[in-house]
Amino acid sequence: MATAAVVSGERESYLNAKYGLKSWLLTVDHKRIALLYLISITFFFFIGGFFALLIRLELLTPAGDLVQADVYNKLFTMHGLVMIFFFLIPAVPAVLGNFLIPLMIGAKDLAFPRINLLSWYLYMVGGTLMIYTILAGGVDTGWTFYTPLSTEFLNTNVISAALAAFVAGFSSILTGLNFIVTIHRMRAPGMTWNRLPLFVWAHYATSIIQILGTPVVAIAIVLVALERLLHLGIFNPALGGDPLLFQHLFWFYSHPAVYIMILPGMGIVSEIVCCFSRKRIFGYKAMALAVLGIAVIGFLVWAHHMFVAGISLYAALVFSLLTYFVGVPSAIKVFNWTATMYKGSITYQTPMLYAFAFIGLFTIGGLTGLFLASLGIDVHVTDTYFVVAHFHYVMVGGMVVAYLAGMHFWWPKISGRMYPEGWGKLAALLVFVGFNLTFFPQFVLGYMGMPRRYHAYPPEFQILNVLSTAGATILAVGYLLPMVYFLWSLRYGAIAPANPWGAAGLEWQTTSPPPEFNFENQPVVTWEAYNYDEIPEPEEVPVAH
Amino acid sequence: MANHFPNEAEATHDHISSVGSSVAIWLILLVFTGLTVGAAFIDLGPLNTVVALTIATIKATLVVLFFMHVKYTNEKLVPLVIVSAIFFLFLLLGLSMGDYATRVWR
Amino acid sequence: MFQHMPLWPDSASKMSGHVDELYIFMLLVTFAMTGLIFAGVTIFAVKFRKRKGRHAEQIEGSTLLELTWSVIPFGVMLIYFVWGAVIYFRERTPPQNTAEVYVVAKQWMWKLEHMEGQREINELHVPLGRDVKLIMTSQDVIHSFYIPAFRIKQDVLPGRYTTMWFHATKPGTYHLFCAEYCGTQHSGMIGSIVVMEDRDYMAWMSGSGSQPLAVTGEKLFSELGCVTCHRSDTQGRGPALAGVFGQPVLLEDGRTVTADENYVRESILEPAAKVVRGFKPVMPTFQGQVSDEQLNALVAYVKSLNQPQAAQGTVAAITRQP
Amino acid sequence: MHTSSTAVAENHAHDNPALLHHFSTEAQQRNAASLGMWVFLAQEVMFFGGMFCAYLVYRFKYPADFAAASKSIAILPGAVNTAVLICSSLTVVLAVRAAQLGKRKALVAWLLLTIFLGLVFLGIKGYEYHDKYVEHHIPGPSFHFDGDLIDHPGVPASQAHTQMYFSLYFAMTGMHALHMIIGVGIFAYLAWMAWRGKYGAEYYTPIENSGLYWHFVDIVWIYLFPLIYLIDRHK
Repeated sequence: MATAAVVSGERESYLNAKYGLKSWLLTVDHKRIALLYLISITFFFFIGGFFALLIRLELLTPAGDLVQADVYNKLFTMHGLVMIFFFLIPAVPAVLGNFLIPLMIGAKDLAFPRINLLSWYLYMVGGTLMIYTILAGGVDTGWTFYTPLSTEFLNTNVISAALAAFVAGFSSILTGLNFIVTIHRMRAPGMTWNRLPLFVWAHYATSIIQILGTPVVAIAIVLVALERLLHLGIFNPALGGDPLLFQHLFWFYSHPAVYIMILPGMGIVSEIVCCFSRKRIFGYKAMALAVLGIAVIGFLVWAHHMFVAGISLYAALVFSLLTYFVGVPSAIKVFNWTATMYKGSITYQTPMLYAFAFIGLFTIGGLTGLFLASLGIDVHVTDTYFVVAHFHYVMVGGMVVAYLAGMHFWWPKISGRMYPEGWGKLAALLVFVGFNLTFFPQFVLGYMGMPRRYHAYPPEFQILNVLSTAGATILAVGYLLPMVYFLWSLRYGAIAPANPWGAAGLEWQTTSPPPEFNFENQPVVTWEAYNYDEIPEPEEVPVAH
Repeated sequence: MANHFPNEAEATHDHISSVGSSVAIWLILLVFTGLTVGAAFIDLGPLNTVVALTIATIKATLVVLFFMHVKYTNEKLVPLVIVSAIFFLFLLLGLSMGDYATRVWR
Repeated sequence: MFQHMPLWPDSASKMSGHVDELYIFMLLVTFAMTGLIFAGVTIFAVKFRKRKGRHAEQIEGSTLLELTWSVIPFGVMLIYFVWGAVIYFRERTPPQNTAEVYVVAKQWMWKLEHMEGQREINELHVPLGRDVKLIMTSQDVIHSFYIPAFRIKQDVLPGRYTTMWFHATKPGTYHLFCAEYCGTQHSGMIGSIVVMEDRDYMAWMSGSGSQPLAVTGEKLFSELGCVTCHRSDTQGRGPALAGVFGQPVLLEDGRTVTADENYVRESILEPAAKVVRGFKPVMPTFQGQVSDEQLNALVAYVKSLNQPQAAQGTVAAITRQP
Repeated sequence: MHTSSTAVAENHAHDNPALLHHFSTEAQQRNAASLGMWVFLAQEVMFFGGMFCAYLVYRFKYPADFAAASKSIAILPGAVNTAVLICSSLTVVLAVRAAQLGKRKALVAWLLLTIFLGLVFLGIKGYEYHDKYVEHHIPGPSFHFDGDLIDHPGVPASQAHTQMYFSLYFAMTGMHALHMIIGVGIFAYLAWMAWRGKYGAEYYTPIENSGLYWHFVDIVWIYLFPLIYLIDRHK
């Protein structure tokens, strides 16, 4: 980061307000904490991605010949744990949310800056435990920690992995708490609820899930660890326990956790679609209500992960029906984004390309989710590659693509530099193509019946698996490129103006990068969100040379 | 409103509870504790659990309203937070138990 | 090309056709919806691209449109729900008079035992055109019995029975997978389901000299001393078991349970848990004294008591009834 | 709670040293701290909720064994502890009141009394845990439960299911006791700070928020007491 501070040294900003390692590690500035998160999250993303590549390489051939079965099991377990708890859940909220929410609502900082720093340290403690777990030989429970396998039948590092998830969970809870209080208490004069950017609404809904869902999985994970240590029997059928209780507690959080991952992404896409269409969002109220609706209804559907697990027939019917209710607000979001483009004045900058990709991939991810909500289909395709494909369409096609969209959109604000547009477009294309090639064949594999978490598989599944692995390599290049050109832009990128895209929103009214306390003068808001009719289009977006 | 920070004018902390009312609530809580212990020894059939939980809920409500000053707050948000916590707790308990209660084999 | 790269799984049971029909319906809807969105995004992106002299036209939204694209998808989703629920309901309610196979899963193999006493490992022979019910339990962790060609799957749990049933319609050999991650050799916990014409099946059946499961159970029943209390008259200290299976049982605490496989199993392992009204909870537990296979045999025996012929020890014949 | 306990003196021109730089008014800061605490408590509700859910499920599955196990627990220490906690809630209320009125010594005294009551609770809890140890009621290899089913004298309760009860007993009361210990620690810190005159009528947010936390812990016990001690006690 020293580079960034030196480079943009001429302009006063949060980056060069203070110097030295201490000024970063003990900072309470939400923008600096966001950068700390950005670095640590990127680190974990590439660790999780490395595991993913090894998984895909192993699956190139039907026989389990690259790694042993136990190693393979560790790979997919740690891929899941790292990606979910250390990338997907914190990524958008802790990096972009942290950086942008105070700016978007016209506040100097989050309500509790030191708790914000504590969140990052908790994340790092959890992350260290995760790294320890990996280095100490890994863990092979699957990220779901299903009992009694995790409690009685494995002798890998389950406890340290559980603790890692537990601590990271509290980091997430505190982030959510900070956002809720900030959005309620720190809005600038005139920033009423009806004027909040949808990005903020999305984070508000996300925070509700983080606060009310995470503790339940935390206690479930604690009980798993205790059960391993003391053999309490709470989830052990040999002692009268019910393994399905663990699944209930686990999915009570872990299904809504999917919405922790995707809702902030939806917030990003709303901002970007409006900006590059020069339009108000189509149906602001519906969009805001939809994210809240998804967050709340998301709590009612968890047992759809358990349709073949041995739950009651009636419970299965109820949870299946409730699951469809989530479909409605999701459909509204997709249609409204599309409708927002209608009669716009659309340009195709990199963030917008990612937003297009998001709309398409999220549509596929959402529609295939409806297959899984349907009991008769779910019985066949649950625990197969169909599920793997579905949730990667939502998590990677949705959330990661949205994250990249957001990183490109706000990179000028964060770093004060423009990234090279051509390379950006190329990376977006690679991500889109690579992603579809990786995961689309998995839908077919799933319906054919290839179970997930299989180290070796029958030969008739090979060709589709080869396609998938080929896609994964393209995807990997698509992910490495932005990493490279973002770093490059820190030194060589064109200096970003305050508002390179001509975007609405308070964050664009301060300098790029913003000063330490965000605004020179306390902003007072007198306009609705996305007032693109009042904002001139940018003359020329500065490009890197 | 437009030129003020949200909630700037509202102050939630101005209530100072009187010693008398606090002691009164304290006494009621002790009495209810005695009641619940006493009721536990009387056979009311399935009502025993209902009575015990009702008394617990009354006690908890008293603590929330008076000791935690919720009764005196002019802030609508705090009750909303409490209600949503209880609502989601009941979702967890209710929907999980819904599965157990309707299984053919329990 | 498609010989080496099939894109559609075998369809070999009564249920698989129904699942495929719903799946195809959903695929069509999905293609239509995805096409709509992709077309919308593409057309708008091209038609309304930035041009000199043209400005974006601000639109606040339209409640009518929003209602349309909430209500119509929801209607379609309700079709998904009802259709899927009907299939699921049929999958979860086995018909009467099925052939029964007891399944014991353990890391990392499937142990299967037919009513007639034949035992198999990782391979299950079943007759064509007959209803077959699997009564499954696990010795260790959660497994999942998955036959893609039949489109059915059911988790197999330790400490209780789960059941599933199917009706094979096409002779052949099909994959059997463990679908719930169960430890190191999870992907090795595979096998095959061999669907045979009735004649071949009978021949295969008679090939081994094993005795019917219920007969094994009957022997165990007397060896373990069950017979001293559970006498066939009503004078025993325990309830008489003839005709009990599948019937509702009134319990001491006023509840009523159905005497299914799980109830019989629990009554052997946890006798005090659900005591029949009119009896004292005096039965000792057999936890740790009987294996899962022996439990299966006992359950099969208790079931066989529902049939009048059972007394003559001709249980094997019963299961062959169509 | 953490943020407001000390002031960062940089870059603000406010008069009150307790007002942090990113807030514009004291009311805004207090409202934020209060809301933060309530949201934190909502999180706590769900944290305990997971265990309550487990309790509910197993009590539903094994009512007779749970009743037998519950009856083996002496009711008196539990009832006394309930009373002790209720008393400590009162002392917390009075501590907050003393802070609001700016009475430093009274504030310190009430806080110390609260700490004392908290320690009494933990002491009694420890005594009960010791009882369980002596009776071999601690889940694990040495666990042994002698009691009979209440409705059927002479018929022993299930070892596995009574152990389940005690597993939940220790998980729930243990997690509650951990919260008590944290609470006592916080109050010890606050008492020290109060003695140094840190809090007064102008600024008492930490006292108030810690009080909320303490009352919440009290409420958890108000539910744990009947659920653990009083099930089918009449039989």
